[in-house]
Amino acid sequence: MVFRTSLRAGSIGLAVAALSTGAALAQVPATAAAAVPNKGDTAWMLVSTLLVLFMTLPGLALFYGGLTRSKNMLSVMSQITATAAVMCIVWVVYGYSLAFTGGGALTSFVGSFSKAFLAGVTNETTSDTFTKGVVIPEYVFICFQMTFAMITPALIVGGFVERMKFSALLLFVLLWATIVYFPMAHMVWFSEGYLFTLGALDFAGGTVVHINAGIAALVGALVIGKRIGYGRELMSPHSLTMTFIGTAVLWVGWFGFNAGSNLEATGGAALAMINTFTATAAAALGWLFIEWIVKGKPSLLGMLSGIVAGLVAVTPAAGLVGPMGAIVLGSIAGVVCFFFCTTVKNALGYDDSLDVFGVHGVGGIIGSIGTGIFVAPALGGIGVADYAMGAQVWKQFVAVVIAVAWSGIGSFVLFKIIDAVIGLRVTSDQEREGLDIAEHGERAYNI
Amino acid sequence: MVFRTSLRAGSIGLAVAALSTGAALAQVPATAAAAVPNKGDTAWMLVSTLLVLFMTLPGLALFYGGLTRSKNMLSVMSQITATAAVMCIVWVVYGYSLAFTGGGALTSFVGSFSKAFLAGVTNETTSDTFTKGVVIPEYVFICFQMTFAMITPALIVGGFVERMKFSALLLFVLLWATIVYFPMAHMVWFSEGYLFTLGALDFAGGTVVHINAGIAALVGALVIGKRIGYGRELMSPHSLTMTFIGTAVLWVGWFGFNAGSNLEATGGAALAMINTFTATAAAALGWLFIEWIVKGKPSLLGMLSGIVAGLVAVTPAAGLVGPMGAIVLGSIAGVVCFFFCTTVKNALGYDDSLDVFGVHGVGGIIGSIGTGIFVAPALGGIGVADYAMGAQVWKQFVAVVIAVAWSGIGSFVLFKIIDAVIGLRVTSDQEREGLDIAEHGERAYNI
Amino acid sequence: MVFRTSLRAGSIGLAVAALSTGAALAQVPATAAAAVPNKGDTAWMLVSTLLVLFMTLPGLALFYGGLTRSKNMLSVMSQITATAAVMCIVWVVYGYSLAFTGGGALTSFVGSFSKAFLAGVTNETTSDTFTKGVVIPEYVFICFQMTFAMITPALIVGGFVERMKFSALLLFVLLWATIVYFPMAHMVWFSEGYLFTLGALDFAGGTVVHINAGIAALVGALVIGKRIGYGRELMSPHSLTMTFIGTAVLWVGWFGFNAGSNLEATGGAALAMINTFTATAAAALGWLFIEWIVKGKPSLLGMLSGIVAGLVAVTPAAGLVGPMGAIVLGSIAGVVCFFFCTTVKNALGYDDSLDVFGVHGVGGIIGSIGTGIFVAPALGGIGVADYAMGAQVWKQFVAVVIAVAWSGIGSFVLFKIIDAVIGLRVTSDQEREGLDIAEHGERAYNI
Amino acid sequence: MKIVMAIIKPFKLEEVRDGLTAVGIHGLTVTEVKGYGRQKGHTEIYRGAEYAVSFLPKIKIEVAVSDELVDRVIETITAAARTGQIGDGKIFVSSIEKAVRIRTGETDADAL
Amino acid sequence: MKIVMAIIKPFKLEEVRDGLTAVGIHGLTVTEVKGYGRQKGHTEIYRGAEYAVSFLPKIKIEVAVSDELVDRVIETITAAARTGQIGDGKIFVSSIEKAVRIRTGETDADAL
Amino acid sequence: MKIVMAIIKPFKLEEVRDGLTAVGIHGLTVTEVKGYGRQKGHTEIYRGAEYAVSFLPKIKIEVAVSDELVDRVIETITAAARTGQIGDGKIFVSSIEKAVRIRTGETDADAL
Ligand SMILES: Nc1ncnc2c1ncn2[C@@H]1O[C@H](COP(=O)(O)OP(=O)(O)O)[C@@H](O)[C@H]1O
Ligand SMILES: Nc1ncnc2c1ncn2[C@@H]1O[C@H](COP(=O)(O)OP(=O)(O)O)[C@@H](O)[C@H]1O
Ligand SMILES: Nc1ncnc2c1ncn2[C@@H]1O[C@H](COP(=O)(O)OP(=O)(O)O)[C@@H](O)[C@H]1O
Repeated sequence: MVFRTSLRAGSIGLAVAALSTGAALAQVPATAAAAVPNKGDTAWMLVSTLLVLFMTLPGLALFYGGLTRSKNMLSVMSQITATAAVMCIVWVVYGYSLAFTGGGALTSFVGSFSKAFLAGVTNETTSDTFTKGVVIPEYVFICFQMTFAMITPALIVGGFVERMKFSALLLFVLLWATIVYFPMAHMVWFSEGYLFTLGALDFAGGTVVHINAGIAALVGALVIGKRIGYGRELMSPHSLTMTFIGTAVLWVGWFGFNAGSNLEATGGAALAMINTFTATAAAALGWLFIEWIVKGKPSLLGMLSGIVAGLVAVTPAAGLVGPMGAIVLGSIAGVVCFFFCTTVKNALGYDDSLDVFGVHGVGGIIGSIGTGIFVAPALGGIGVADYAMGAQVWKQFVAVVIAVAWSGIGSFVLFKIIDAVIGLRVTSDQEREGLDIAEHGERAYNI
Repeated sequence: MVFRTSLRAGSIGLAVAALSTGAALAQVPATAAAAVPNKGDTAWMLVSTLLVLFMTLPGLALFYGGLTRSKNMLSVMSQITATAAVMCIVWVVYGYSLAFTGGGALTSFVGSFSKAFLAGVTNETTSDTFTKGVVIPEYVFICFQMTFAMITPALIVGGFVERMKFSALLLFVLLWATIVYFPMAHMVWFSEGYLFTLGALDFAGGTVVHINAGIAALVGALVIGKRIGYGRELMSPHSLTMTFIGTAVLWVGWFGFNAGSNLEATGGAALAMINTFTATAAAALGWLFIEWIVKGKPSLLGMLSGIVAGLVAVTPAAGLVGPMGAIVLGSIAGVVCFFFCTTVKNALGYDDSLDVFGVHGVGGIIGSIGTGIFVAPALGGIGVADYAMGAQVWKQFVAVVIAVAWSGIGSFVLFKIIDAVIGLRVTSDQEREGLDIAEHGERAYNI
Repeated sequence: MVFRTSLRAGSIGLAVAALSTGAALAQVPATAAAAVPNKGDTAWMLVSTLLVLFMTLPGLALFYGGLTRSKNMLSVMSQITATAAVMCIVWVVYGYSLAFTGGGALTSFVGSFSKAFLAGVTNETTSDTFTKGVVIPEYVFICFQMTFAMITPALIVGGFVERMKFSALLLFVLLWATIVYFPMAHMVWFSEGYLFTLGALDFAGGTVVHINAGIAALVGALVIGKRIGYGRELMSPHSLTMTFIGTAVLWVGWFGFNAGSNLEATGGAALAMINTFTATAAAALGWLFIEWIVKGKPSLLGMLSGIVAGLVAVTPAAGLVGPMGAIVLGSIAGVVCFFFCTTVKNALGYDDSLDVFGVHGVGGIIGSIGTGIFVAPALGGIGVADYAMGAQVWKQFVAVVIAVAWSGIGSFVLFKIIDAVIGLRVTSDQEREGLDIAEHGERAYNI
Repeated sequence: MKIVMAIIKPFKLEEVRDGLTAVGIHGLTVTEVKGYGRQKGHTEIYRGAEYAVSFLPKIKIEVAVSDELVDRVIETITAAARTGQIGDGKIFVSSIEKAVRIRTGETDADAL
Repeated sequence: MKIVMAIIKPFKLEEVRDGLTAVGIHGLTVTEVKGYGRQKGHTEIYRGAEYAVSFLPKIKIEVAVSDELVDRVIETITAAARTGQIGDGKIFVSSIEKAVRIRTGETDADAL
Repeated sequence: MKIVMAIIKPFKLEEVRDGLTAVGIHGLTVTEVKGYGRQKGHTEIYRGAEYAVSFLPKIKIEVAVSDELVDRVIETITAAARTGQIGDGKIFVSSIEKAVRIRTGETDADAL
């Protein structure tokens, strides 16, 4: 029970869970006295796992694909499906081990290969939750975390759709997971990880998933360059219907992400759930009304973008703030991301095609910092031991900076290497024709 | 435990739950002896909540949107998304409080603001279920009921798609929830509410949700008037594929609605589940075969309409009747709604565009009355204390009449006021162009 | 507790569950001492049931429909919806009884009508799970198995889309369920059934569902004949977007199928879950890479086909093999099914239009045989009592042969009879026009 | 023989068809097109990217008629398709030298 | 030069294209259109609202040819597109005065 | 008056439209078509069934102009639509005898 001792426990009135970041403790196979999983917890975690898979397939693929031109729809679906499949295999081969085992001298940053190929895991082994003595089957924890590892690299795809080579993407995903994602997950969620020990709050993965992916997408968009015709040609979304379906699926699935990160079927999961409702609705309305005021029309894409921004922002905060704090946090995310995607991006002129940075990166940063604020009991949050707003916000800030730096540098190096070795981008003829035919020899629609 | 005493308990052989209408008791925070939620119940209620959200987004939006012309698809998705977001916020701000707290002198009709902004609710507070001593986290009950409050006004949209102003809709939703929905929910589901004390049976919300919304939609269709070209121009559904997806999602999600209303993961939930299968399948086949006979062809839209009609009809009956009773109830709903939507509506000539009244209103009334009949143990139902068919059907009838009157009058007044203040309808040029471009500046498809 | 004695129990180290095929024991209402269902198990089984429904509607319908030409999209959705509705009713009327009661002298092959109309089933009756003393509500077991009965005949539809008469299909479904499916389910899953007593392993229905349906589809394709223009005209899928959505839904839903077949929310369900991840991802990548090598391009449809092939192959193996064994099994299925669908089928020249045989039949056989191999503890499987690879593979082989023969002969006879009586196929004019207009008087899209 | 090609507003199609039927026209062919002209399009905004959409949905009708019917046809279309607002569309007439009914091989006037 | 415009049943496109290739036609342009004519449409019923759909899907082929090829082209299309049932479609021939190949600027016969 | 019909590559539409506007053309009509010609299509493979897709997406522009503008229009389109690669498309010119603006009833040159 080594890891347990690292928990700053004893704060009874305040939720212990809140202290630890994300799914941190859950990696420890229960020993001694063999705690038995509660079937209600197991049922909830089985479901939560599926919900996160559902976010990726079909959720994210439709959300992204609908925003592209129809000649690239199929390539988006292909890239996301293949990314998910690769990550699934990599996760059980060595990803889980790198993220959720002790790493000896390097343990602040990465784990070891001791559980490679899931060595030692059986039907009977368990993982700890945030509550002393409560465990869940280790396989279910592995599956739940697997779905996080599947969706994160898939998020990055949105930064450079309609022009990146399929083969280059697969290579990038493999390397990025290894160099950037697994270490980052270890740092934040494993009890010996640097950010875990720092005490930064991240309930469900704001840094590991959203800031991480948002930055990688931005770097990718910059390295790969703009789409041909960007800013001159009509690049309207080919199907907002698909984007709508994708968004709805993302929202539904996100409850697995956020409320599932509680690891137990308790009132704490229900708190994460209600916040994932209220922050999201507030962000949708925030974007809707600000756009209505500024641009003159309330748009569906605005609301959908607001929904995603709200979901991203509430991710680190889900089980830690109160429903009213979540409303404020969500509204801020909706409005700020709106200005970012419409004004800042246009001013800077890069082609982060589906606003992965503008929504996931910016929303993730807002959420991360905001969690440090709205966790305050005075603001309806559940509080953490020895809470002081300034100190907590500082820790949150450090976590953000590390995530930005780690992902930014790692991604940049990888993109450059891959570009040199096999090339990142299709030819301009292929880009004109559309990646569906050029790369996959198929079309999404033959109507 | 004030509310408990209002239960006509003591009927051991017969299910106590059946006596109470819907989720009635669940609003009471457990006091004394602090019952602890069972994690299996909590897991099931977390899931049920998501299922009802899934019904609204994307389910209902696709079901409705597919039936409109493509130039209005995006407006339907926008109206339903915005309605859901608004209701989510309103619910936590004062809706839950108005519906599920005692209202003093007015308590037969509406609650108070004592839980506005969810005052006093925490991770630890709980709500009662129908079983003495069994509780669930209050947050999960709030979330579950929130999703009901989100979908009900969204259902109304179908009565006047393709012509109502977005701003007028938002205003209507806000006022209708306040004046019609919250009081109605209080009357039916809160133990001091008028219909609750009357003893009318409504397992999962036939009156509060379906009759309520069906009548409001009919009133809306009448006040707003027909679509330009109605009855003369081709207004065929732009995508029955979307309507199919929406219907399938509605069916899957409806199990959260119906079996979730059991509030516990027990055989009672399983009974509600099997009835939600059999009634629905029977209604689908009922509509299919009657249409095949009368019109000469078996249509998909017929089956899909039958599915929704069956789901509506079984809603008040779900945990109270037997699977065979549900088959009969479903078949009746399928056939009657078919005649209503095809013959009666055409004869009367109003433009309830997506048959909200014909399916939800009529189906809801059939289900409500039918529940009074098929709950009879002699007909395979689980029975209620002191059951006498005539008396029970009379109570059901009273509940229907009150729902029709409350919603009918309230909706009429609201529509008239809004029409006078900001106008309900877009201009005819906008209607011709389609609401997607005219109101939202976007198109659903750019293929 | 008659059936229990038929279990070869006593093998403590090795999972008893593994010994029995599928959901075998679950049909026994618990008697004496009245075991009470665990709410976590009940919650999980309620969810699993919904997941399997979700596979059928909309999953399978979209997967299949997207692969047809748009003029037949609506007919595919109609055929699958109607099949599901018919099976739902038939199941509660007599299907459950035929499958899950003792059949006296015929009990090796089929049950009796003793539970027709669900006689004797109530809120309180329970079904056994694989763990002694653990039960679930009988209604939930009936619902779970109902969804299997709904999807299996729907799978067959893919063999002869775009040309079969709707009326003939309904008749076929009714008869096939009665003559082929219910007896097969009884043989494999009921403790007195022939294959159950033989000791063939089938965790979640490889024989009953996939081989059974795959063979019926092949026979149907042969009897009904090729589509007009097959091999000469362009018959490209009208929407791989729909096929993608369908596949994603199938994957998500399949966890209900596979992990739900564990009947409890335990580590065993989690094992079935992780295998349903890894085998599927491996099969997707297997098909992807082999196609990339052989045909020169990595296709989305290839990955999607691989996903389904992997899901099929892991179905009998889900709770019995280890995650690494599942990867191997999945890769094999991906590669073999690829060769089957692209080379063997073309060589033989029949028009199994959506490759039901090539994916479900062939994948099911691979999975069934593979289960006998990878269950070996030496290969990471959980083992069964007295395991010897040769003997086990032989039992698996016998099960496959029986499934092939039973379904092949039964289906052939039924198709021939129906053809003689009402005709299986639409006229060639109707086929040219498309079944949507010709048979249903509707079109899927009016854009 | 002439072929009359008319570009009209989409919602006027039924009226034009009915008008032509009334003057004895038995057949015509319709195409969905996009028109660019004096009628202004609209602006679509997708996450801050503004697109001026200058092509508007129109319907093109092509109808082959014998010479003596041309004026009636033009009048009929003009009357049925007019709303009086910009964008009502155009009619263009040109000659055709031969017409054939595929089913029967009939030619020219008999083919219409 | 002439431009031959043929309205045919959609499933006949491949046969017509093959026929034209056989007589040495290297290029053509195809449009999806809706035809109204003697061939009756069908009725669609959506929840009790019946729609008589009188426009049927057709394919329009446009092929520019030199004058001497016109008759061969007409024969070829007629032969390939005929089913003998109402709705087989029409062929209309008109003159073109100039043809240009955009890539090279070649004109008239060289441009085809 | 003439009607100029040009078949071009889809992504050249904006450039052609801009070019025509520059020479004073106020209106045109656009249709999505499929072209068959020297430019080779691609192969699509769906689960082992290979389809040679020989029809490629093209855009057809129809613009009615007065006689004196025809050459300018041809030059403009040629310049704007040319990439120099096979498949750039064709321009065909034919006469129209009459043009009518539906809104006003104006005819011929005034109608354009
Ligand atoms: N010179 C032209 N050649 C071909 N089509 C034209 C031409 N001018 C206009 N059109 C077509 O006519 C439609 C209507 O023209 P527009 O200038 O908008 O209004 P109006 O018909 O009232 O003059 C356009 O959308 C376009 O399709
Ligand atoms: N006068 C016409 N002008 C233009 N197109 C026509 C005309 N008459 C018929 N067509 C086209 O030809 C198609 C076939 O015509 P129809 O009268 O149905 O049968 P048939 O070709 O056998 O006489 C119609 O669907 C329409 O597209
Ligand atoms: N004879 C023709 N009649 C009508 N359209 C033609 C003809 N020849 C070519 N086209 C059209 O022009 C397009 C380009 O022709 P193609 O032979 O591919 O290249 P290029 O224009 O460079 O000669 C074709 O896709 C087709 O749409």
